[in-house]
Amino acid sequence: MADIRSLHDAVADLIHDGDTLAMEGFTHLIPYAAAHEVVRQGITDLTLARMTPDVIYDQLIGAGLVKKLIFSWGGNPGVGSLHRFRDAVENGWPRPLELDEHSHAGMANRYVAGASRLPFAVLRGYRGSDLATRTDTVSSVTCPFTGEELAAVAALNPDVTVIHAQQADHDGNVQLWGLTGVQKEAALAADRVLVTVEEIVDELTPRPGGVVLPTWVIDAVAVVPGGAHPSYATGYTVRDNAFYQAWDPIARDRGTFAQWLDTHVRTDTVRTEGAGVR
Amino acid sequence: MADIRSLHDAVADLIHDGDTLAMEGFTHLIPYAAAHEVVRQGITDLTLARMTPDVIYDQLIGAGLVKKLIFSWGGNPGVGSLHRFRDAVENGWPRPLELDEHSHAGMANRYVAGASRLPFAVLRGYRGSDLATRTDTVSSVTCPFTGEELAAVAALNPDVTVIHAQQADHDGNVQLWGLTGVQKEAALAADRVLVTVEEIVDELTPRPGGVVLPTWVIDAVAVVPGGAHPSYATGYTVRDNAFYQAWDPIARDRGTFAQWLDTHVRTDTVRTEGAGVR
Amino acid sequence: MTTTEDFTDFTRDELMEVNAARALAGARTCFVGIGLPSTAANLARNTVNPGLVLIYESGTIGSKPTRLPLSIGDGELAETADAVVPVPEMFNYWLQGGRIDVGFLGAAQVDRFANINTTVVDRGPDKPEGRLPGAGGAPEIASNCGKVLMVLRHSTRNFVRRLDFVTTLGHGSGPGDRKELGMPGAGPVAVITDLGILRPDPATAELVLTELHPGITVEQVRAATGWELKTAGTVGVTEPPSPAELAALRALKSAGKSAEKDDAR
Amino acid sequence: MTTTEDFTDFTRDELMEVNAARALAGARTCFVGIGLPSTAANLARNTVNPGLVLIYESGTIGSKPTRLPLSIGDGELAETADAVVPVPEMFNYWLQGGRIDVGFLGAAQVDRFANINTTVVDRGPDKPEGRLPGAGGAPEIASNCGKVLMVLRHSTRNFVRRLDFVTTLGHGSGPGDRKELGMPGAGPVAVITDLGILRPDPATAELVLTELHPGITVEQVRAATGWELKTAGTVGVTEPPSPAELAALRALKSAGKSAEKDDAR
Repeated sequence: MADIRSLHDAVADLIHDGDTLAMEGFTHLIPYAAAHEVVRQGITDLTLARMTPDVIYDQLIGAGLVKKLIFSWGGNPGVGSLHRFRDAVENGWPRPLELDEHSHAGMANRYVAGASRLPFAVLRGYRGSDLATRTDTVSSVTCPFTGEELAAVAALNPDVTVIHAQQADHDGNVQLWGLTGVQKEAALAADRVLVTVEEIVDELTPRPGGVVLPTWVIDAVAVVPGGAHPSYATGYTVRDNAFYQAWDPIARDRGTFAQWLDTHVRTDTVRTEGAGVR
Repeated sequence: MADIRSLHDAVADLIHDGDTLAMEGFTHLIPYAAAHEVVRQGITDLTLARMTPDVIYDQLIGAGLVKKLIFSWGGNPGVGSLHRFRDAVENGWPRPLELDEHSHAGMANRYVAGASRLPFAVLRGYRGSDLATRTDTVSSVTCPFTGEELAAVAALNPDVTVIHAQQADHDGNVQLWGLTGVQKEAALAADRVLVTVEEIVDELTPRPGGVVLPTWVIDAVAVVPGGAHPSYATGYTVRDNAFYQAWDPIARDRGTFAQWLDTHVRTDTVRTEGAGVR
Repeated sequence: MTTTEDFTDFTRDELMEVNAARALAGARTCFVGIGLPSTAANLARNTVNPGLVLIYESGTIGSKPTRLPLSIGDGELAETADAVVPVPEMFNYWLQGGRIDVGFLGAAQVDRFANINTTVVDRGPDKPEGRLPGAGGAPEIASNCGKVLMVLRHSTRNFVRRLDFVTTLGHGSGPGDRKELGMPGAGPVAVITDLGILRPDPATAELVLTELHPGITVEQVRAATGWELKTAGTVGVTEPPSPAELAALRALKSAGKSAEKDDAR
Repeated sequence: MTTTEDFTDFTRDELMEVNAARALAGARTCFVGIGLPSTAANLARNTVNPGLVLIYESGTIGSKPTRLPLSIGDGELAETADAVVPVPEMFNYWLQGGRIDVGFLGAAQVDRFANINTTVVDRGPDKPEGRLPGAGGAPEIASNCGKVLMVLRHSTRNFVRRLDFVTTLGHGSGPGDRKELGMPGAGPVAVITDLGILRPDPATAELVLTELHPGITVEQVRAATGWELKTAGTVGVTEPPSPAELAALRALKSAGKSAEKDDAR
């Protein structure tokens, strides 16, 4: 059953040094506020999983908290490179970053296998790609009916998954809608689940495209309005495209990045996400 | 792209003797009217697929149109046996019925594999069950990562899938909601798709729990109000539990059944589904 | 037939149903088969376990029906649910995903190791196999739920020495079989009948009589069991249904106009 | 920079974008990568193919955005979609399910067989590999769509003799490779650049120059290509963008306040 808790306490209790942590949200509903709380608490040696690492993981990687990244596309969507990610991979700064790299289809199916508590998933993928040569989580299986050889990807079962949703009720049941990406799979694949929400409502009204996660698959809900900024929460906030563009010069330089992190995340004990960036 | 057609023409063009035909709908939205049109047109030597054969397949089996049944639970839900199904299996009347029998989890995954255009799906299933000894569509695969042996089920790709939905728009896009069962998978697994609908609307309004099938994955839409009777269409009709109960004595006797079929299906060229049963 | 006003008298079926509901005390989530399991699970929600999350294989999670559903796809199950999911998701993410505490099953035939047959029965030489409905969700429910409860009426037709077909594995041929097959859940922990309750002996995994319903004798149960039924060291007696339990059960049934016409013998 | 009122002058990027859009004439469904492919696909909807169904990997089917999305997850893509599906369903049922006619991809590096690298680039001895964003959906888009279109700017940095890493297979090392690997789709059929169009030679599967944009010479294209580019028997010249095409393109971009800041050189 989900307890409704402060973001600080939920992060402190659920996310530990060395965890495999998935913060999902496919461009929509990205749990930035929770990531910033991880920075503030200095939770480190993390293995981060996410289909599209995005600016959220650029920040965690730049903060020196990440030893390994499991992913399939690492860019600043619509803008360009993730400079902190590149600096870590290319130059080992602030620490070397191990990679487990996949295609989107492979990553999505790794979460599906995880949610299904199967050790692997099957897809017709990775054919002719060098990707499989650099990871030990892609293999192959032979169809026992047709003899066709198919790709097998290892299940991904994070220690903790964090997602952002629009609403929870007082019992901790959660609903998200709009682009819901792989969040259901990432949550059901994890041992522990934290959901940040825009607000608590008396009753969840079923929405078109709504995904409901019952309270008994969630460990904690934290109310963090705007907690997806600079990404967005359909019905509550809009995507702050300007932030994504402003991030490029901030992240390009180690010093500028460090200063940004100090000013806007580390000293930000009262959450004022997104302030002062433009 | 879906053409909006008469039920007669759609069935005549899309369903042929010898086809593997799936008429899905998990107690809700069962396409009875289309099945009755199959009876009227005498389309025969069918292999029928359906998780829960239900009264709809009892009728087709009793009509002598079915040579094989692929299924996982063959009863009259909440009432008892399917007598025509039993008569065919036990006594070969009106013709022998070959069975390919699964568990629900296996059948659902067979459709998933079919929709994914994979030759098989993996599940932790059939363990310790004799089911696998009577079918050649259950086998096993070994996880290349953990060595665990898991069940593999062969993809199910019907020649034709028929479903009933609440609404289509003028372009043939379809929306169904409420319990949506395995209909999306069954439709996407098939070579040809026929959807009967309660009505055509100018615009499909997204619904909570709604499944939208775009027109370009459908071959024909036929407007058949009440076409799911005695099952139901959430928002339009309610389940006719009395019919399900009345079916038991009708189907128990070959003669009574034949008379019912003649009176209520075969001579019913203008569709008046469900009339005169109670 | 019991009148609905008399709570001092009750039928054997009511004993079975009330005790089946009681077995759900403390459970968070229950995967509910139709028929007797559904009666028991809904009664539990109205008595011992108001917070019980009912999960039906038609895709509903957290259904709160006001009457007994005739089928697992009755509209009210979806309308009152916390979430409705596609059937493949139900079996893959929720059931196989290990999210469900208790699987509640009925059975046509059960053997001494709580293995279940719902597929075919042998009707003797020169006769065709008798056809039953088939597996449905049972094989994976029994494998993947935390534990399994069973409810069925007691007779030598149902409690058999040897199954004609193993549809759903309970404890196989004894302790260790489930582990060897890699089945995640603990398997059947109780079989609740209209005569009493059988539970697997911890040492042998064989079903033994642990409780009798009030007024039932060990001999009656033995006579209705197709194998030499053993009894636990101490055989208890179940508490008689309380007026509140009976009232809740009868209210559920009358609201449901249930199709289980033979519920009250 | 072109002024928005002058439809007789246009940039090389506009030539590329207009021709990329034209390549979508007749297609029913297109799996759209972000950036240039998205520009092309949205332009096609506003010109040659109003009924084109745009599919984004974020889960939207039939998006009808009024402005160019900055990311594949912009809210308008979902709000205007015929259907929004979970990401695993998108990749499994729709892409792998063979439902999509055309995959439209960009690339960091492409070789003569239209293989793609978007993973890492070799930056010379003693230097670490240069890191690119990675595969995203491309390997399975290129494998499973009916055919593949590519759009990228022409330079020796992009059109290379040898890929540093094969992220996404185009035609492998020549004809037959795709079939041998069991790839359902036909693979890349055209690479549209700011200089012209390359298409695989039916006999060799090697990309050859088939069309030049107006005012571009074969020599210019060869100079911008990292291998000895062959030409088709007849090299055509693409139609200049029509005023309607240019107006539609510029309207899309000004509405989108696109982040592709260097679109107009």
